[in-house]
Amino acid sequence: MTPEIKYIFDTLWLLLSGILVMWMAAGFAMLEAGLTQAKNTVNILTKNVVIYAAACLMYWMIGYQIMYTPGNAFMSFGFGLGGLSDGDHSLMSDFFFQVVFVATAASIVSGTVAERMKFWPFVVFTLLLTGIIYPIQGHWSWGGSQLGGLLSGFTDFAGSTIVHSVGGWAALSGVLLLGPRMGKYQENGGIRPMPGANMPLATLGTFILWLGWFGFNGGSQLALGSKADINAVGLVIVNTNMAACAGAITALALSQLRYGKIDLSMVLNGALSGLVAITAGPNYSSIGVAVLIGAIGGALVMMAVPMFDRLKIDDPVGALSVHLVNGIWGTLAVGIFNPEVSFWGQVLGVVTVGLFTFSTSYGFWYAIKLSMGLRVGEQEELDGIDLHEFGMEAYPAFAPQKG
Amino acid sequence: MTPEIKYIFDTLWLLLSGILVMWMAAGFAMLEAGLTQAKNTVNILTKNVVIYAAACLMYWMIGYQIMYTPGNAFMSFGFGLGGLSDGDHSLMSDFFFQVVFVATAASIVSGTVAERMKFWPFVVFTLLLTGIIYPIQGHWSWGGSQLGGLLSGFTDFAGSTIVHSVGGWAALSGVLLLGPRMGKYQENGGIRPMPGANMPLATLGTFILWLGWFGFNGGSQLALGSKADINAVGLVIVNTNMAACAGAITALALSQLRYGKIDLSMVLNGALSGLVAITAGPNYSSIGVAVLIGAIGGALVMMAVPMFDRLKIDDPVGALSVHLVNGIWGTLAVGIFNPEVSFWGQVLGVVTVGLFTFSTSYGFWYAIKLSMGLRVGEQEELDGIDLHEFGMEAYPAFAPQKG
Amino acid sequence: MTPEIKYIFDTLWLLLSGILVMWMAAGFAMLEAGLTQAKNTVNILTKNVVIYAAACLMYWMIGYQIMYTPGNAFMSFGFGLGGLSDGDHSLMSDFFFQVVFVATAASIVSGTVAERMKFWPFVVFTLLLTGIIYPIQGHWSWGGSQLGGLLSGFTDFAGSTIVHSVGGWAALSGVLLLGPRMGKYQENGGIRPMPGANMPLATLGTFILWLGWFGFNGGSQLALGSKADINAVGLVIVNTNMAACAGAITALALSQLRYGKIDLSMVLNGALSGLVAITAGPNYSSIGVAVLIGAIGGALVMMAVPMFDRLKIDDPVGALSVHLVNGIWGTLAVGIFNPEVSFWGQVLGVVTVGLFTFSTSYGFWYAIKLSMGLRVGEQEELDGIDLHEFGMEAYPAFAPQKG
Amino acid sequence: MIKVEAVIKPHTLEKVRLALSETGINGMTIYEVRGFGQQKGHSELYRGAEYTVDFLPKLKLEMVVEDELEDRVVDAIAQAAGSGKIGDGKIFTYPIGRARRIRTGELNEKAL
Amino acid sequence: MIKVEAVIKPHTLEKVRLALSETGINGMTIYEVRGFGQQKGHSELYRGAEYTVDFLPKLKLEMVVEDELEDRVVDAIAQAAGSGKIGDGKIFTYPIGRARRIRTGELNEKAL
Amino acid sequence: MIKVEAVIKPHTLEKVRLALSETGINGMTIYEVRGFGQQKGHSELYRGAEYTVDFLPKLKLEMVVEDELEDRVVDAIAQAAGSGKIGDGKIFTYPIGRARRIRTGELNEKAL
Ligand SMILES: Nc1ncnc2c1ncn2[C@@H]1O[C@H](COP(=O)(O)OP(=O)(O)O)[C@@H](O)[C@H]1O
Ligand SMILES: Nc1ncnc2c1ncn2[C@@H]1O[C@H](COP(=O)(O)OP(=O)(O)O)[C@@H](O)[C@H]1O
Ligand SMILES: Nc1ncnc2c1ncn2[C@@H]1O[C@H](COP(=O)(O)OP(=O)(O)O)[C@@H](O)[C@H]1O
Repeated sequence: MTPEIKYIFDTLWLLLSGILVMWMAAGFAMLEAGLTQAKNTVNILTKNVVIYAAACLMYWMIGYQIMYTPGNAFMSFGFGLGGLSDGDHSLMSDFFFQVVFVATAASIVSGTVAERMKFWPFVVFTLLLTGIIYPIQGHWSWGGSQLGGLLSGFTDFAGSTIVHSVGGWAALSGVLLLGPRMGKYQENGGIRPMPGANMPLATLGTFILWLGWFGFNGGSQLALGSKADINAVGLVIVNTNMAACAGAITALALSQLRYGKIDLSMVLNGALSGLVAITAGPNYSSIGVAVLIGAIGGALVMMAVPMFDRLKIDDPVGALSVHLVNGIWGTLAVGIFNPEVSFWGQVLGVVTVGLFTFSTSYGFWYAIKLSMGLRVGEQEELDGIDLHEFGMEAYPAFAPQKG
Repeated sequence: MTPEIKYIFDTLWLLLSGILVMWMAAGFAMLEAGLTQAKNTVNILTKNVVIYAAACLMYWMIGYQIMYTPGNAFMSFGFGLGGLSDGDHSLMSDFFFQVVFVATAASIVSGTVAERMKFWPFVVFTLLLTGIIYPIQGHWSWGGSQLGGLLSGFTDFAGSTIVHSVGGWAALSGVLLLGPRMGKYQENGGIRPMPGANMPLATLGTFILWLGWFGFNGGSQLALGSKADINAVGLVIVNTNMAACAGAITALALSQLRYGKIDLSMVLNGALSGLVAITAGPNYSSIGVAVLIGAIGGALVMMAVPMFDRLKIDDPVGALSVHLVNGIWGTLAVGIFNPEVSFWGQVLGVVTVGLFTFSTSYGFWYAIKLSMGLRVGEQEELDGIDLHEFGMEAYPAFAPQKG
Repeated sequence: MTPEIKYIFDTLWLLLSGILVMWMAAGFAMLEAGLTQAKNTVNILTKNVVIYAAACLMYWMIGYQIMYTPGNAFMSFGFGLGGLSDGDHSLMSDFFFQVVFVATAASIVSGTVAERMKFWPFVVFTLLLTGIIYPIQGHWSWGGSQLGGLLSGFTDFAGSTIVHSVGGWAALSGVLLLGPRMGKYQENGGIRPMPGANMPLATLGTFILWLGWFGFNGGSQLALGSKADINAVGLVIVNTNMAACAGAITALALSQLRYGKIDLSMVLNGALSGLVAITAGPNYSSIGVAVLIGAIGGALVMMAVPMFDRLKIDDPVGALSVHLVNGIWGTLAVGIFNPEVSFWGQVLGVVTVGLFTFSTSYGFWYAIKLSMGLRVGEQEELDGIDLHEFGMEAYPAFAPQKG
Repeated sequence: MIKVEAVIKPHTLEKVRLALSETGINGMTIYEVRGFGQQKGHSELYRGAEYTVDFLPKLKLEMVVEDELEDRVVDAIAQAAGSGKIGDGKIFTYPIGRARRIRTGELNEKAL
Repeated sequence: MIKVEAVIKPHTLEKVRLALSETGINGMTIYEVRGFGQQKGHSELYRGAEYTVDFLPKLKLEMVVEDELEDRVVDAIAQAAGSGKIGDGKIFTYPIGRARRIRTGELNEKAL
Repeated sequence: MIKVEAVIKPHTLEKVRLALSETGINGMTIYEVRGFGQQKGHSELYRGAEYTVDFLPKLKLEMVVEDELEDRVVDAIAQAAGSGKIGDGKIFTYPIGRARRIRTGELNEKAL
């Protein structure tokens, strides 16, 4: 095994994994478009294309430097993209694999605030999240600063906390300032369901995310060019897959047992919950533990969805239940099941990252609310955002009448 | 070429191929949802997610051990998943590549029994198929037992028989006990077509399957780390692609010639037929032979679909015509075109596997019918299964009225 | 690095890239089906499956020999597919990577002539384009003949000209003979928009194309097995991605600034424009230049779409604006930004290939028009092509009444 | 002339159409509707929240017929669409002032 | 009997249905329509060409009621669907000759 | 007041709307329907089984107009929707008892 061969293997793996993670952008778009009402679908599709594009540009311009150049414990601002190689593997492949992760966090926010947030304020927040918030906290863990040692006991293999719960905290802070969709929570305490307009799209989106996750987790090994590395990658992929299976089946069973009917949207959320939960540590455990972690993820989402509704936190696609709740669970699970990791180190990581993300996000959301406003007008919301901001229908039944 | 490099190449190829095969689950879901009626779409989507998840869990718990640990000629039950490496490549990558195959067989069954089978009995059969039936017959061929020598002359590169016709036999035995959809076959002998609700989804599903098949067949070389191996993989991928092309074009031409109109659903089935037919032997022949095998596959599906209808075997998505008929054709084609393979050895394999799968499946279906019942009630079928078992519509036109 | 290892790396990269490019066929199908009217969707889906299948078969039988066997300066006709290896990499992997490119050019044509061209004449043109026109001009550049030295100063990394503008010229010549859709351009000068029937499909198609483009451009490095090669591949993939991001964001901003509303269909076209524009040279520039090239691509598409409408050239999906205009732009951009490439050499390439493709395509279209006719009847167009040529609806609301 | 409007269960359409073809009517117009009546909606479930869908999918049929045909048409629909189960639907009729065939300009009975 | 037809804005359906449930009506049929009226369409944008969509999404409600109920039903709909904004919709009523419940054969008032 | 109902071929909508805009009508409601009549359905093909689709896509237009406008409106529709080909559609009219604009409560002619 010459260094060049190892270099090629490692770089190839980052590129292939990055390609798979990029594909997750399509998955988020389809999932969100499927689980929301048809009158807002164009808004949702546009948001998801723009999230990915804007996240890549911001992370290139600012984020990557903040996260990965040598700097102080809190953040950094060198220039990170000179040359093509960083010794061990292609610098571009490293940037590519990092950049596609960023959009994931923003996509999570998109789902939670769907159907009532104005387009441009959302884009502004996306720029702040992907250019500043995400990279700063990423600098602490994956960037290696450990926040001056505070997070030295914290480990998060592929980002249960660093990506998923960060997206979740940002979404939670936004939704608290935004409020629920009109009519969602009724005066008599009733909850009005607003079923998704297109379940095949939601299912397709889930499968796309599942597929992309093999790159998300598998690529996070960051290397392939040794027997140990590729054995680890194999384990990561199998554990990722089995945790998703367990999450889906658990949600299926609980939905039948508890409601007497099967709720497809919960089965999809269950699979995704298993994926989020295993993300912090797919690399150390046996398959059985992965199945257990995924199954608990599936159970948690079944509890979290009605819980958020009781709290009148309106999350149209269940992103908080999937990414925030299970991002936390998955990170803590590493502290429970991996003997080499301290549970309290994990707790400290979850809390530190959570506090930082929630508070800065809240501040940014608040500033945006004051300056641009967050919410579309009542009439816009009733008629659907597509009509007012986009002037376009997702599934037009009648052709337009004249030019 | 050091052993470690070869190990990495081979393992990488199994992982990448496995990822492509996993994606086929989405293809089956979209194809089946596209070719059936909208009132059953949620049922179909749920089934397809659950098939994949349940198949992975069952094969991990039982199937892999039955199929691949050393045992007797008929089956085995060792423990197959200790450690990470099995010498030549990562054990996990092997398990991953095997496990994603299993769901394929069950997906085939799903299409044939669609629109009238109850959800839970289907799930039970899926568990039996993926945990017991599939692994036992897989043990004879890919597991190496040769059923005590009986199948020593039988060769099936990527599973025309072992995966596709097994799915087909299981489907056939089920549909015989289940019967056709209400109103499909009329008293006067007429056949009522029940067009698919969403042709773009069906087309997308076909493209997904086509893509995934590069992993299905390409990965079945099981190695990449030598010039001979990667040359073989290249040939397999080209032949796979060209057979699909030939199948699609043949179905297109025959549909125009015979009916004077072009039937997209048959063109899609034609492409899939080419894929199934080439699966038993994409590795030995020239492109021309692959094109011929695929073209015959496309012609066979054009004959098989009306034939099953004449036999009053109601197969909403044409799974029997695609997977059973062409699974057999593809296996026999190896005996015809590959001089090193005996035709009668192929026949013996087809018959043995067919008899075993059909009879055990029939027994299981029968037991399920007696215990749980197979078929939804008349009213459920008329209204659509989604309404009764799922309480959810795939494309809801009206928002619900109250919480 | 032994030659065998390099051989494996290079071959693997061609195969993986080819698989990604094949997936673009699904992207074109979804994009075109999403951006056109529901009454023609079955036609469009069928065309896209058949384009891919027919292109593969024609290129195998004729095209590959014309393009890649040694011959004279204009074309060639040896036999190119003997054996499995061509020394440096697997011959089959080379063929596979080439063959999937061909379908792309034909898919471009499909979008432009959608909603009013008869099915079979379109298929005939596809055969001519993929079997003759594309390979002849490809022989000059990628085939190495340089048209007897005339094109020695012309460089086109992955096909802004050779694939995309060739598709565009062929489409343009066809649409000039075909004319706009009925009612599109009104007597009073008004332009009647005919909105796409399914924006989620259009968005999915764009994401699929974006994903596939990593193979389209990345694979065009044609090698992976050295540090220099894989560094180049990394750069290519990052530049490809960033140009698409810039194109999307530019179209988004211009659409908001110019119209006060956001037009999702233009954002999607913007992303694709960035991809087409960077295709001629993703391998030499810094990320900043790629972003600039993509952004100009996004701006060009915003000007080109209304321009073609003013010229009464009716292009339902914007394929001319995306592939022809930006194919030219991207090729010229290499002459501007790459100091090693002469601008006038690029102009000469664009003009030569353009003249040849436009004139031969025009001739073929003309002959087809005289012999078979190009356009469906008025009634067919009003009712939708699906009804008359296919007898099938894409989204049937009513089940058929009797067998 | 009389306009007959019927709301029926979707899957009975074929039987109704067959029955109508024997009454001598020449045309009809149908569309998908949602109905609310004695047939109580079912409860559905979405993301853990149960709710009732009060509007069930029905088909509406409209046909304008000569006065003499009214009874026959109503009977034919009623028989073919009737299963005796709740939610079978309703038939309403009322007089129409004028009918005109667009193609020919024919009026009233001749236009049907 | 009187047939009441109302064209309303889609999002008011729930309120209307609630209001109607207090008037004593037992059934109704609804479907999606597009309306054109004083509420001018909005301009939409597609690929750089602006155009007006003159037809806006509305819901149409139909219910046949006993004569005495007409006023109460019309008032209930009007109040629940009214926002005072242009495009709220219209209510039309006209007499019906006959009603029949398919399931039981009951006629007229008994069939409603 | 008179209610005019027309069933037309979908692609003639624009012409009809233009023609109607010159008659002085202020509003209308349209929806997609399927029609069955003298225009025989076409045979379609699905998976090797041929069948006839008897119901063809049509649009239905409804507008309530003042009595005096009835003839003009019917003529305008008939002319604009007429191609002389079978299946052009039908126009039916009948009197309406009451009209009410939800927004203002205006009644009858004023509500149209
Ligand atoms: N008063 C009414 N006006 C208009 N449509 C009605 C009325 N009552 C019932 N319908 C329609 O008839 C359908 C069936 O009525 P329902 O009361 O549920 O059962 P049944 O027909 O057995 O009496 C309803 O779903 C609705 O579409
Ligand atoms: N004359 C009419 N006949 C039938 N439907 C009408 C008529 N006028 C209006 N409508 C329907 O009522 C809806 C609302 O009418 P519109 O004039 O826009 O506002 P408003 O109800 O405030 O007067 C229209 O969209 C249309 O569906
Ligand atoms: N008696 C009728 N009652 C209601 N609608 C009718 C009637 N006859 C025809 N229609 C509608 O008018 C449409 C056109 O009628 P058809 O008989 O096919 O051709 P034409 O209009 O040329 O006479 C039909 O598709 C149907 O929707």
